Amino acid sequence: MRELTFGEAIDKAIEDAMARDASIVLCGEDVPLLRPALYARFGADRVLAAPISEAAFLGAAAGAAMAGLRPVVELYMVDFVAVALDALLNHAAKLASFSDGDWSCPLLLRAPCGGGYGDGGQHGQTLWGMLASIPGLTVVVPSTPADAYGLTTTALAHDGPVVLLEPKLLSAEWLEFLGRGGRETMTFDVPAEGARGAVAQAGEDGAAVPFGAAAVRRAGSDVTICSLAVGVHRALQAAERLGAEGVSCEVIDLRSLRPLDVETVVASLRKTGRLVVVDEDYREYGLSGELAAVALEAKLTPRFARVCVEDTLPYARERELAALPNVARICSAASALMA
Amino acid sequence: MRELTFGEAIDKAIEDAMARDASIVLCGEDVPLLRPALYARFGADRVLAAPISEAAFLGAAAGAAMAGLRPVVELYMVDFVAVALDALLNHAAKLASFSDGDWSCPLLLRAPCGGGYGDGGQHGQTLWGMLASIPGLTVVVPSTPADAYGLTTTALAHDGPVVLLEPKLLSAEWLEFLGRGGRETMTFDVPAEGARGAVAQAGEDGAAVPFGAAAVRRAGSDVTICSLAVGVHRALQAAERLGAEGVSCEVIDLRSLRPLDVETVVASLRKTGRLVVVDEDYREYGLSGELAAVALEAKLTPRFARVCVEDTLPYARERELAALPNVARICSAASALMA
Amino acid sequence: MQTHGLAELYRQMGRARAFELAVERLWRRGLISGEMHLGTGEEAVAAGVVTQLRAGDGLALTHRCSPALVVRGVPLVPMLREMLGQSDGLCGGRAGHMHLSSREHLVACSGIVGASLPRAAGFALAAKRLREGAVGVAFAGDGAMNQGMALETLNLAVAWSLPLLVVCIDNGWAITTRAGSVTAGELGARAEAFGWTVARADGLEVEEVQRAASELLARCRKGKGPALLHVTCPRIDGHFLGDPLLEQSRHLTGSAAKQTLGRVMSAAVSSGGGGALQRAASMVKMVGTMAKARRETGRGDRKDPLRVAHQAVKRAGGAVDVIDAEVEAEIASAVERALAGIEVRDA
Amino acid sequence: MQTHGLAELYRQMGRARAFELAVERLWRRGLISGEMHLGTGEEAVAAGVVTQLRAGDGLALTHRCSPALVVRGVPLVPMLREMLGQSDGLCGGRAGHMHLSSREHLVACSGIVGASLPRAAGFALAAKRLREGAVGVAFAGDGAMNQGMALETLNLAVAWSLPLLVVCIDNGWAITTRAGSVTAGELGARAEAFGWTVARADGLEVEEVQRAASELLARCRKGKGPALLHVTCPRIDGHFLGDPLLEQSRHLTGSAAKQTLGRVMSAAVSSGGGGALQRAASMVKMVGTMAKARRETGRGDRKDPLRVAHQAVKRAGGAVDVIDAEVEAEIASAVERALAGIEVRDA
Ligand SMILES: Cc1ncc(C[n+]2csc(CCOP(=O)(O)OP(=O)(O)O)c2C)c(N)n1
Ligand SMILES: Cc1ncc(C[n+]2csc(CCOP(=O)(O)OP(=O)(O)O)c2C)c(N)n1
Ligand SMILES: [Mg+2]
Ligand SMILES: [Mg+2]
Repeated sequence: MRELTFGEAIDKAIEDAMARDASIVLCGEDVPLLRPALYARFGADRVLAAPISEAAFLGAAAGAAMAGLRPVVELYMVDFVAVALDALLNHAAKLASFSDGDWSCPLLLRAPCGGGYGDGGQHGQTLWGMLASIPGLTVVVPSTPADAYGLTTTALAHDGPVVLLEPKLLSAEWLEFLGRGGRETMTFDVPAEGARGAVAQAGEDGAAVPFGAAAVRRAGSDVTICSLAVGVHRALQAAERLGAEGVSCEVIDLRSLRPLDVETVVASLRKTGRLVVVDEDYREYGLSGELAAVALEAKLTPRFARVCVEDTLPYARERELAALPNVARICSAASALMA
Repeated sequence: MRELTFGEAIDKAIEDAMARDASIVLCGEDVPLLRPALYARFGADRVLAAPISEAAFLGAAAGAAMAGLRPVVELYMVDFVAVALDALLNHAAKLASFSDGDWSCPLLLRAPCGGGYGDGGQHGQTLWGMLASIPGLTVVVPSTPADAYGLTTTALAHDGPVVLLEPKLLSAEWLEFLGRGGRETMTFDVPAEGARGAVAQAGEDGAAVPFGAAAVRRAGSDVTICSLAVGVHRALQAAERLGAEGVSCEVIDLRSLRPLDVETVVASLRKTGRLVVVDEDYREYGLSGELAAVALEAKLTPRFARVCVEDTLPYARERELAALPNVARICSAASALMA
Repeated sequence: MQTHGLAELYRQMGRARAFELAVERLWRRGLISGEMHLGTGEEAVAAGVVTQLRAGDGLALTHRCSPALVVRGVPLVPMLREMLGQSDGLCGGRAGHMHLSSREHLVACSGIVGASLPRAAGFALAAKRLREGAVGVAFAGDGAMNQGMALETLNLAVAWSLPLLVVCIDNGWAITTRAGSVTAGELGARAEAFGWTVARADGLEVEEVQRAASELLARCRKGKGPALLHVTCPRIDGHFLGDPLLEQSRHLTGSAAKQTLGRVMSAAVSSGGGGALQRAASMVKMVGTMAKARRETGRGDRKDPLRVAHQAVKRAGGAVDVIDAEVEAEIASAVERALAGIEVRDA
Repeated sequence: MQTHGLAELYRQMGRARAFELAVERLWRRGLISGEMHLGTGEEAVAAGVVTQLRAGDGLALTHRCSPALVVRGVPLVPMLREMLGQSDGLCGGRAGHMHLSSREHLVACSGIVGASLPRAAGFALAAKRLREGAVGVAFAGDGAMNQGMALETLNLAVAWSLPLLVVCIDNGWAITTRAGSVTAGELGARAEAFGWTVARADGLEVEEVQRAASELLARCRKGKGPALLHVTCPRIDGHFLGDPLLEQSRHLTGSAAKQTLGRVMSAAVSSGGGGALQRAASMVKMVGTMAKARRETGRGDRKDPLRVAHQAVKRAGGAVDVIDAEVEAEIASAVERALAGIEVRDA
C-alpha cells in the first residue's frame, strides 16, 4: 500500500504493466512530457508522441492491437472522441463479433472527463453513456485512486477494447494543468477521498479491480443512490447530510458501466425501493435510463429520480456548479422520494 | 393527397421546401445521381456533390447554417456518423447554448439506418439513442411516408439541427440500391404500410408533423408497445397476433426521440401498466432505458420488457432477423408481461 | 522477395476473377445478401501487390476485398461459406463479405471508407516492434483518399516512420461520382507533400504493378518510411452488383432508365428552382456521367487487365489454357464444397 | 479593400496585446476560470489579416482567439463580461473564452482543434450563395493542420471552389510538442498539393502579413478558390497561462521542475523498460524541449512582434506614445466597466 493521487495511480498501473508486458505501448498527443516517467523509462519506441490526428492514431492503435500490441491511447479529453469515434464504434468494438470471437482488440483508451473547473461546454462532458451504448466495448470510470489503479490494471490484461475515463476533478494533475494553472485564487470542490488515497501494490490483494463489479460505498436502507466518478463523492456527502435528517442512503459506486453490475443494484433496490441516479453525463438516453430499465426488468418498481446534466454545460462557474450533480440537488431528489 | 414511397416522401418534402426557400442547399456524396430530380431542378449550386469527407462537409454545413443557409446533409448511412460526430456533438448542437439562444444552426442531417437486408454490422445500425443523448439536437425517425414528408417539412422550417433517419427497410429506393440490386431472388420482410402510403400535399392538413408528438397507431388496454421506424410495424403485427390471443396492445409510434412525447407514453402506461419497448437500436444506454426512466419519473411502475438489438448485428440473414426486434420476440415479451 | 513469373501472376489474377464470378452467381441466386462490390478490374493490382507479401505482413482491405484475399491465400471455402452466412464460415457467419477477416493471415476488411489506412498503420506499428522487416499494407480506393483518417495517416505514418504501403486503387469512381470531380490535386502529389515515396503503375500491367510494389515494399522493410503505390484500373462491374448507374447507362432505353429520366425531366421543368442554364448544366453532367459509365471497360474488353495478362502470357508461350482450366476447376470445386449442405432455394 | 497604415496596424496590435494582458490579470485573480490561451505573439497576424475583412465575411477562430476578436471590433466589455461569467456577457456567460461568438460579426471560436476549417468553409459556402464577394476565414494553429477535418477541408474547398482563406498561425508548438516532430512535410506545400494558392509571411512583420492577406483575400473574393496564408510567429506565453512547460523551463531549479525531474530520474533508472540508449534519448529530448521553451521569445524581446511594430512606427515618425496611451486607456476603461458590479473576491 502507498498513498497516490488519482492520476498517479493510473500512471503507475500503466508503468507497472508496461514493465511486465513489452507489448504495451502508449500513444497520444504530448505523451512524452505528459507522462515523462514513462517516456524516460520506456523510450520513444513505446511512448509515442502523436500529431493532433485522433482518428488516425486511435484507428492505428486498434490495428496495432489486432497485430499483437496492447496500445494505450490517451485522448486529451473525452469530448474529442467525437472526431475518432469510428475507430471505437465500427472497428475496435466490433472485431470480436466480426471474427466470431477469434480476434480481439486489446486497446485501452484513457481520457480525462467531466467538469467542475469552468472550462466550458466542449471540455466538460463525460459522454460515458454514449460510449457504454456500444456493444463490444468496456467502459469503466473509477472514483478513487485504488480503483483507478485496479481498473487500469484489469484493462491492461483484458482482451477487448476498454475506455477508462479519468474525472478531471479527481485528478490533481489534470486539475492543476487545466483548471488551476498555478493560481492560488481558484478553488475547486474536490472530493479528498477521490483525489488521493491508498493504492495496493502490483500483485497485492485489490491491485486488480474486476470489470462489472460495483462497490457499495455506504450501506443504507431508505434510498439507493447509484453513481460513479465525482458523483459518488457528492452522493456520499449527500448521504451524510440526509442521514442527519433520518434518511438512510445506500451509495453504490458503479465503477463499470459496461458491463454493468446489475446484481448489486438490484439487491440494493430490493431493500430500499428508492433509486436516485447521480450522473454527470447528460440525462436523456444514458445511464439514468439504463438503471431505470434494470430496475423494471428485475420487476422492481422503485421510486425514482435522476440528478444529471440536462444541457450543454454553461461556462459561468456558479451556473456550471448548479448544472452538475451537486449535494443540494441530490438531497432534494432523495428527500422528495421519501415524501 | 397522393401515394408516395417512403423515400419519395422525403425527397418531395425537400424538393417542396427548396422551391419555397432559396436558402436550402443539399450536399452529400453522390447527391447529383442519388437525387437527380433535385439536381436537375436546382442545379449544382444547390445540390453539391461531396467528396468522402463527412467530417468536413457536415462541419461545413454547420458553418453554412450559421451564416444564413439551411443545409440538408446526406450521409450514406448513419453508421458513418462516427467519422463526423464532432460537427453534431460539439458544434451544431451546442451553438444555441453557447450563444445564449442568439444563434441557431438550422441543419438537417438525413441518413438511412437499420438492418434487415443482410449487409452486416457496420451497415445496419440505427444509433438513434446515441444521437438523441445530445442536448441541442432534434432526432426524428418516421415510420410512414406521411410522417416522412411531415417530419422533413417540419425539420426544414426548424431553427436548430435535426437528424432525420430513414429506415432502409421502409425505403424502397435504399432497399433496392443496397439490398436487392435488381434481384428477384431476395426477399425482405417489408412492412407495406411503412413503405408506401398517402401523403398530404404541401400546405394541406398534416403536411407538417410536429416534433415531440408521438402517434398512437393502435389503441389497447393491456400492454403499451413503444417503438419507432420498422419496429412500429412489427409491433402492430405482434399486436394483431396478441389480440387474437386476447391481449390488447396499444402501439405508440414515438416518431421523435428528442424531444420525446412523454405525455402520450405516460397516458398509455397509466392505462395498461405494461411497457414493451421495441427498439432496433442497441439495448443498453438507449431508448429502452429512457422510456423506463420516463415511466418511473411519472411514478408509474409498469411491468417492463425490451426487445432490442443486443450485440453487433450478425451478417447471416436468419441470425440478423433473429437479432432484430421481430414479431415473435415482441409477442413473447408482451405475453410474459401478461403472465 | 522473389518476384513472381508472369504465368503465376496470371494464375492469381484468374483465381481472383473466377472467384468474383462465382460470387456473383451465388449473389444473383440470392444466396448472398447485401451489397456486393466485385473487384473485377483490380486483379492485376491484387496479384501484383499481394504476391509480394510475406507471412507477418498485415493487410487492411476495403469493401472491395476479395481479389486480395484470394491472392493472399485465405482459404476459399470458408470465405464462400462466410458469404453464404454459414456458421462454419470464415467468421462464423457474423461478418459477411464486407467484414471478412483472418487472424491467421493478419488480414481484415472494413466497410468504412478510409479505415484501411489507420488500420494498416497499426499493423505497421506492430510490425516495427514485433516483426522486424514486416510491413502493414492498406488497399484503398481513390475516393477513400479524401477521408479524414486516411489523410491523417499520410501525416502519422511519416511522423512515426512506419513501414506502411498504401495501395491506392484508382478506378476513377466513387459510386456514381467521378473521382476527379471532387478530388483536388493529384493523389500521388498529395502523399509526396507529406514526404511519402510514391510510385505509379498501370493496373492493366500486372508486371509493372509487381515491380513497383516490390520496390516500395523493399524500402518499407528497410525502415525507410511509408510509400504509396497509385494504380489506375477499370471498374468493370460498376460500384456493386446491380449498380443502377451501370444498368441504366447500358440500357438507356430500358424501363428503369426511362423512369429515372421521366422523374428528372419533370423536375427539370418544374417552376421554381435554378435558372435554365443551371438546369441544362445538371442534365449535361448527369448524361455525361452515364456516358462515362457506359464506356467503362467491360469483362473481356481490350482494357480488361485479365485479358491483357492473358495475351501477355500467351505471347510469352505460357500455358494459358492449362492455367485457365486449373483455375476454373479450383473455383468450381470450392463453390461446390461451399454449397454442401446448403438448401438451395432456387434449385 | 484599402490597406491600413502601419500606425493603425500597430494600434490594433496594441489593443490585442493590452486586452490579453488585462485578461491575464483577471485570470490570475481567479475571476476567469479554465484554460486561458493567450494570443500574445500573434498580434501581427490578427491585425494584418483581420483589418482586411469586410462586413459579411465570416471568421472561424480557435481556442486562442481574442486578438482576432479584438481587431474584428467585437465589443470589449461584453467579451470581458463573458469571460467573467456574467449573464450579460457576450454569450450570456454560457460560452466562456473558448467558445466566444458574435452572430452580428459572424465570428465564432471553438475549442476543438481543426474545427475552424470546416466551419469557415461553411461560412465561405454561404458567402458564395448569399453575399457575393464575401469570404470565410479560418484561423488555425500549425498543430490543427493534422486534424482530419482540416485536411479534408483542403480537398473540399477546392472541390467546391470556396472563397476560403485559411490562416495557419505557425507558432512551432502544439502544447508541449514541437510542430516539426509530428508534422510531415511543409504545411504550405501540403495545401499546394491540393491546388491551393499559398503565401507565406513572417508574423513579426505586420505589413508583410497584411499585404499577403490582402492579396489572397482579393483572389478569394474574385472566386479564384481557396488560399492559405502560412505565418510564423512566437508563442510568447506558452500554451496557456500557468503552462508548466514554460514555468519549469524558466525555473529549472524551482521546486516544480525539481519534482518533475525527480520523478523522471527515478523512472529512468527503474529496472525493466527501454535500453540505456533509449532512456538517454528520452532525457535528451525532454531537456531539448524545455530548452526550446526557455528560449522562446518573451514579451518585449527583440522578436516580439509588438516591439517590432513599435519600432517600425517610431522609425516612420509615428506617434507611438499617443497610440500606446490611447490603447491603454481604452482597455483600462473596458476592464473597469466589465468589472462593474462584480464582487471582487481578492480585493
Ligand atoms: C465513411 C464512409 N462514407 C461513405 C461510405 C459509402 N461508400 C461505400 S463505398 C464508397 C465509394 C468508395 O470509393 P473508392 O474509395 O474510390 O472505392 P471504390 O468503391 O471505387 O473501390 C462510398 C462513398 C462508406 N462506406 N464509409
Ligand atoms: C480535437 C482536439 N484534440 C486535442 C485538443 C487539445 N488541444 C488543445 S490546443 C492543442 C494544441 C493545438 O496546437 P496548434 O493547433 O498549433 O495551436 P496553438 O495552441 O499552438 O495555437 C491541443 C492538442 C483539442 N482541443 N481538440
Ligand atoms: Mg474508386
Ligand atoms: Mg501551434
